[in-house]
Amino acid sequence: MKARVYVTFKRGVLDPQGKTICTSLHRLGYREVTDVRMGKYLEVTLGGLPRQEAEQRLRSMCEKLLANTVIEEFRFEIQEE
Amino acid sequence: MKARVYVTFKRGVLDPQGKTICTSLHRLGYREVTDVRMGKYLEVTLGGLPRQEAEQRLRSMCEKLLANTVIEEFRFEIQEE
Amino acid sequence: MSGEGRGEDREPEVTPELAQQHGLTREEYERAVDRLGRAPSYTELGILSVMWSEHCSYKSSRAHLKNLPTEGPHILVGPGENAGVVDLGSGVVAVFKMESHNHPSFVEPYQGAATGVGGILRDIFTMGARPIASLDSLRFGSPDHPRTRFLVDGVVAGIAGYGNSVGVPTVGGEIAFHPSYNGNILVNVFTLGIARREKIHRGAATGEGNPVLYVGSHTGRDGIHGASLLASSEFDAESESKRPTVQVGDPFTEKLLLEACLEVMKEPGLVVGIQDMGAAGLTCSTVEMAARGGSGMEIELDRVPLREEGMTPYEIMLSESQERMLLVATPQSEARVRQVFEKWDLQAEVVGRVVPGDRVRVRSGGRVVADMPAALLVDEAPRYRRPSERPKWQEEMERLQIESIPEPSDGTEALQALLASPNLGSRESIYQTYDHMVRTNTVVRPGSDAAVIRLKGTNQALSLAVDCNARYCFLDPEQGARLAVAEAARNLACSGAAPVGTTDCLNFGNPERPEIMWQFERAIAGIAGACSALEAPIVGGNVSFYNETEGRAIHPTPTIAMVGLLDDVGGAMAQWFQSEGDLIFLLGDPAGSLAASEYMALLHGREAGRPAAVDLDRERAVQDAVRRAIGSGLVESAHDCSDGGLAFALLECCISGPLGSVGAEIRLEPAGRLDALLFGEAPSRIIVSAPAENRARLEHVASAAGVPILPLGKVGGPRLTITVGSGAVVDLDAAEARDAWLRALPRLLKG
Amino acid sequence: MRFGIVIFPGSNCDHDVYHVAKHVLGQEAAFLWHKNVSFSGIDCIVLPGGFAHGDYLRGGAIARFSPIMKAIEAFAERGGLVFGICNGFQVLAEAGLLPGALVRNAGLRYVCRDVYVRSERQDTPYTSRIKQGTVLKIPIGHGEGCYFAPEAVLKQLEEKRQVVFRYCDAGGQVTTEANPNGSLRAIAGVCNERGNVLGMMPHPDRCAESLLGNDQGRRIFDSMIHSWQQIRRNRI
Ligand SMILES: Nc1ncnc2c1ncn2[C@@H]1O[C@H](COP(=O)(O)OP(=O)(O)O)[C@@H](O)[C@H]1O
Ligand SMILES: [Mg+2]
Repeated sequence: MKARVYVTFKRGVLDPQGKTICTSLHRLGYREVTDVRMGKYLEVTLGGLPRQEAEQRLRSMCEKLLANTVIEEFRFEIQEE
Repeated sequence: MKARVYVTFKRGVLDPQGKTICTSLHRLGYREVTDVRMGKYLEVTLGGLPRQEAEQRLRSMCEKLLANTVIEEFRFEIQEE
Repeated sequence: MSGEGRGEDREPEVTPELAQQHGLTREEYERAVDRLGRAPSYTELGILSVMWSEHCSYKSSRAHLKNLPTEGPHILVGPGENAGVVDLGSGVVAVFKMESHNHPSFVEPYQGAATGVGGILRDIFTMGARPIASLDSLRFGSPDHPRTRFLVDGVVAGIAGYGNSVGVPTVGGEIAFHPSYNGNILVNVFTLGIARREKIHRGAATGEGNPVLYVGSHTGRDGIHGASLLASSEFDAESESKRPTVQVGDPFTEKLLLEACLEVMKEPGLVVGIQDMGAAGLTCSTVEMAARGGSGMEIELDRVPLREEGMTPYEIMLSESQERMLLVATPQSEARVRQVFEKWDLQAEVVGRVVPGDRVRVRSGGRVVADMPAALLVDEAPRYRRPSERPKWQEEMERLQIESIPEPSDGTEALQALLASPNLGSRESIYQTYDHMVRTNTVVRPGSDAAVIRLKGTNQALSLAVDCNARYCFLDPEQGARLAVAEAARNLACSGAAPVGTTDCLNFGNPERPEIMWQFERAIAGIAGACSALEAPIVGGNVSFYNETEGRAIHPTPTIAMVGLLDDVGGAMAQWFQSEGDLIFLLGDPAGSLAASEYMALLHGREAGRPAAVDLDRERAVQDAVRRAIGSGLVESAHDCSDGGLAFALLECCISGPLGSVGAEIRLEPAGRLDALLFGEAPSRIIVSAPAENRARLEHVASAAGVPILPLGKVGGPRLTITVGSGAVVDLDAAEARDAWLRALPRLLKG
Repeated sequence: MRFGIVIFPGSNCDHDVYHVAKHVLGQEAAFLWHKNVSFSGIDCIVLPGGFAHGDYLRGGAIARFSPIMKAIEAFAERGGLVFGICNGFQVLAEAGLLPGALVRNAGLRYVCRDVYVRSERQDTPYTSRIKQGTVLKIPIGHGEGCYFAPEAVLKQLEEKRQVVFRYCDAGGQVTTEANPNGSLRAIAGVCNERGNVLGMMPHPDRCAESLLGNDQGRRIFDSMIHSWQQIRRNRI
C-alpha cells in the first residue's frame, strides 16, 4: 500500500521559503496569493500490513525520523490500491 | 480559499533524498517500506476567485515557479472553507 | 547478430538512415561497416555514435590540439588520462583538469551545474588524488535578459549545493555577462587534487582474467543521448518512460564514492585500473579502459545494478547516470575491494572480466549484443581537418575610430559606472555561497587575483586562477587566447607563485562553420605560444563545440585555468592595499588601449578594435619582477591591472580587502586621452604597494628584470583621488565605492 | 588530551578538526567510525562539520541514529566533553542532546564568511580561557544554521545561561545585521544544563592558525584542554 506523508512547520516557526515564494508570486503578478506555507511531501510504499498496524508504524516513522517534532508537525493518509 | 500543491520528481528521475530516507528507515527496522519518494508540499492561500479561474491561475503558478517542469510534475487540490 | 539479447524484439533494424539519425555521416557509417565486416547491431550503433561523437572523439579538434605544448620539467602525466599530473617535488603531485557542462546547465541550471561539478571531481579522484580545491568559470547572457537571473541562480546554487556537500572548497573562478551567451551559457569547472606520487592510478584495463567491477549508483535512463530519443519514438508503447531524463546529482553518494575509491587505491595492489563513468557512461569507460590497457573486455549487462524496469542493452550502455565508477581489480583483491565499498554502504558488482584480444564484448540475456574492437571506437575514430576561413566580420570589428568617441573631462563618473557594472562589480555575493574554507587550506581566499591553498605537511602552497576575456578573443582569437594565458599567469605571479601547469576549456560554436574553425585554430595558436613562453604547459583540458543558438555562436571562450607553486606559503600575497602610508608603484608600461576595453563596451556600447598585443618577453619579465619582489618581502600587495584599466585596478586595491576600504592619492603624467590613461587596458602591468623604506630595493629588482617601474602615489585617507598633471580627474569616497561595488551584482540580478 | 573525532558518512571537516587537535595543539586525536558501538580512552568527542548523509531530509536527522550515538549519549551522561561544530551541532540537536533545532537560513542561501560572536559565559569547559563578553571572529559555512526553539525553551536557556555564543558585530553589539542566518536571540552556540555538551554553528576549526589569517578559534580548543587538565588535577 501507499502512504502520503505531509510534514509542515508548526505555527510560530518562521518559514522563509514560503515567504520568498509568496513575494515572487506577487512579483509575477499573482496578487491574489495571500500566503504560502512550504512543507515536505513523502510518498511511502509499504509491503502489505493490516491497515491499523500500518498506521502505527507510519506514526512512529514520522515521530522518529520523518518529522522533527520540535519544529514540525505531520499528517498522513493511507491508500490501498 | 486554500490550495494544496504537491510537487514530485517525474517518473524515472533519480530521487537521492527518497533513496537515502528509505535505506535509513530500513536501518531503523521499518523493513516493510519498499520505496520512498520525496517531494514538496505547498499550502497556498488565495483571495476569493471563481474556482475555475483559481485552477487556471494555480496551474500557471506551478508551471512558472512552484515546479521545475523539466524534472518535476505537480498536482493540486483546491478546497474552499 | 544484430539486436539480439534483452529486448531484441523491440530493437529496430540498423539502416544507414538510422545511423544518420544517430549523428553518423554516411562515410562514417560505411567506415564502421567495413571495419566490422557487417552492419552494427542497434546497441553497437548507439556505442559507435557516442564514441564517434565530437564530445568523445574530438574529431574536429584533435589535429589542432597536437600543437599545444604538453611537456615540462614537472609534468608526470599529460593529456590523454582522466586528468593531468604535475610533480611538486616533496613527493606530492597535483592532479587537475577543467570540464564544461554547458548544455545541460542551460536545460536545467541547478542539476546541470551540480552534475558538472560531480563529473570533474570523479575525473580527479579516479586518478587516486584527493580533490582539495575547485574553480568555476561562468558565462551568462546580458543581465536584463529574461532568463539570465534564473540561470545564474540555478547554476551558482548547483555548484554550491554539490561542491559544498562533497566538502571540496570552491576557492575562485570568474563570471562574465554578454549577450552572445543569451541562448547558450557556459559552465566550466576546474578541480585540483593532490596525491602521493606513487599512489597515482591510471584508467587502463590489464591482466587477463581480472574482474571488472561496477561501483556506485544504480543505472537509470538518465541523459541517454538525444539519439535514443529519436530511436525510442519507435516504441510508442512506453515512449514516455523511455524518454531520456535529466541527470540529477547525488552529492552524498559522490562523497561516499570518493572516500571508498581513495581507500581502495591507498592499499597497494588492490586496484589495477579505474575510471569514472562520465559521458556515455558504461560505454566510454569500458572501451577506453580496454583501449588504454591494450586488452579485451567482456561485460555482462545482466549484472549491472539497474534503477528502472525493462532497460534495453542500448539504454544501459548509453546511460549517463551519475556517481558510478568502473574498476579493474585482481582475483585476489576482489573480496577486499568489495569489503571497502560495503563499509561505505556502496554496491560493488563484478560485471565483467579483462580478456585476451582487443575487443569489447557485451552480453545480455546470455546473448552478445555488442562485439567491437576497442581501437575502432577510440584510436580509429574519425579525425577531420575542417575547412577554416577568417570571418568577414573580423575586418569590420577591428576598425575603431577613437576620435569618434567623446573624451570625458572627468573620470569619476565613468569609474562609478564601471564599479557597479555586471562584469566589474564584486563577485562576493557568489563566492560567499560556496564553501571556500573547508579542508582549512585556503590561505588567500576568493577576492584576490589568485587563490592560494597551502599543502599540509609541506611548506609549499598552490596558487590557482582561471581567466578568459572573451571580448578580446572575439576581436582577435589568437591575441585574445594569448592574453588569457598571460593574465592567468600574471594572476599567479601576483600571489607570489610560478606556473607549473595549465588546463583549458575551449568553448566555441559549430566547428563545421569555417569561421568558427578559424577562431579555434587561432586560439590554439595563441595558447600554444603563450604557454611555452611562460613555461605553463597544458596537462589536459576539454573542448566544447556547438555552443550556438539559431546559428549564432557565442564569443569564442578559451577558458584558461593555471596552477602555480609557492615554495614558501608564508610569502602568499593578496591584491588589496595593506597599510596607510605605503607607496604605490606600477610595474610595466602605463600605456593602455581603449580598443576592446570594458570601458568602451560599457559606456560607449562599442566592442571594436584589436586588444593590445602582449609581448611575452616583457610579460615574463614583469612576472619575474613581481615574484622576486614578493619573494624578498619588499611589497605588501600586488594586483594584476586588467579589465577596467589602471584606474579600476587601483580602485580594486582600495576596496577589495576583507576588512573594508582604504583610500589612495595617485598622480599620473598626462599622456594622450584621459579615458585611455585611466581605463585603457593592456597586459604586463602590475600594481604593487610597499613601505617607503623598500623603494630603492624594489626599483632595483625592477630594473634588474628590465621592467619599468613608475611611482603612482600613496596609500591612505578615506578617498581615492587621481590627479593628472594639475587637475583632479578622479575623486571618490572609498567606503561608498566599496558599498556600491559589493551591491552591484545582487542589484543587477534582482528580479 | 585525546580527541575522538566522529566520522559520519558525509562528514567533511573530520580531517580539519584532526589537524587542529594533532598538529596545531599537539594533542592526541583519533577518528571514530559512526558504526562503532563503543569507544574508550577518549577525553573529548567532536562531531565535525559536513553533510552527514547528505543532510537529506534535515541536517543531522539521519546521523543521530548512527550506532555510535548511544555511546556518545552515555559518555555525555558521565560528564564527558561532547563538542558539535556546524553539522555536528545539528546532529546533537536532532539527537536531543541539545535543545532547539537548526533550520534553513533566513536568507535561504548557504553562507561562507567570517562572523563575530560574543562569548556569554566563562564557566564552561569550552570558554574557560575566554572572558565573558569577549568578541571572537570565526567563520561560518552553513545553509541551515538558523537556531530555533519555542519561546518557553528560549526563556529557560537564558535563565540557565545555556547560550554560550551570540552573533554580534565587531564591537560586540547584538544587531540584526550581525546575525547571518536569522537565529532566534542571535544564538550561535548553546550548551546543555551541565555545560559539558556544546554545539555551535561557527567553525573554530577553520581559524586556529595564524597562517590562515586568524587563530581566534584556537582559544576555544585551548579552553577545552585547560579545563580538562583542571578536572584531572582535581581527580588526583
Ligand atoms: N564564479 C566565481 N566563483 C568563485 N569566485 C569567483 C567567481 N567569479 C569571480 N570570483 C573571484 O572574484 C575575484 C575577482 O574575479 P576576476 O575579476 O575574474 O579576477 P581577475 O580579473 O583578477 O581574474 C577573484 O578572486 C575570483 O576568484
Ligand atoms: Mg579572472
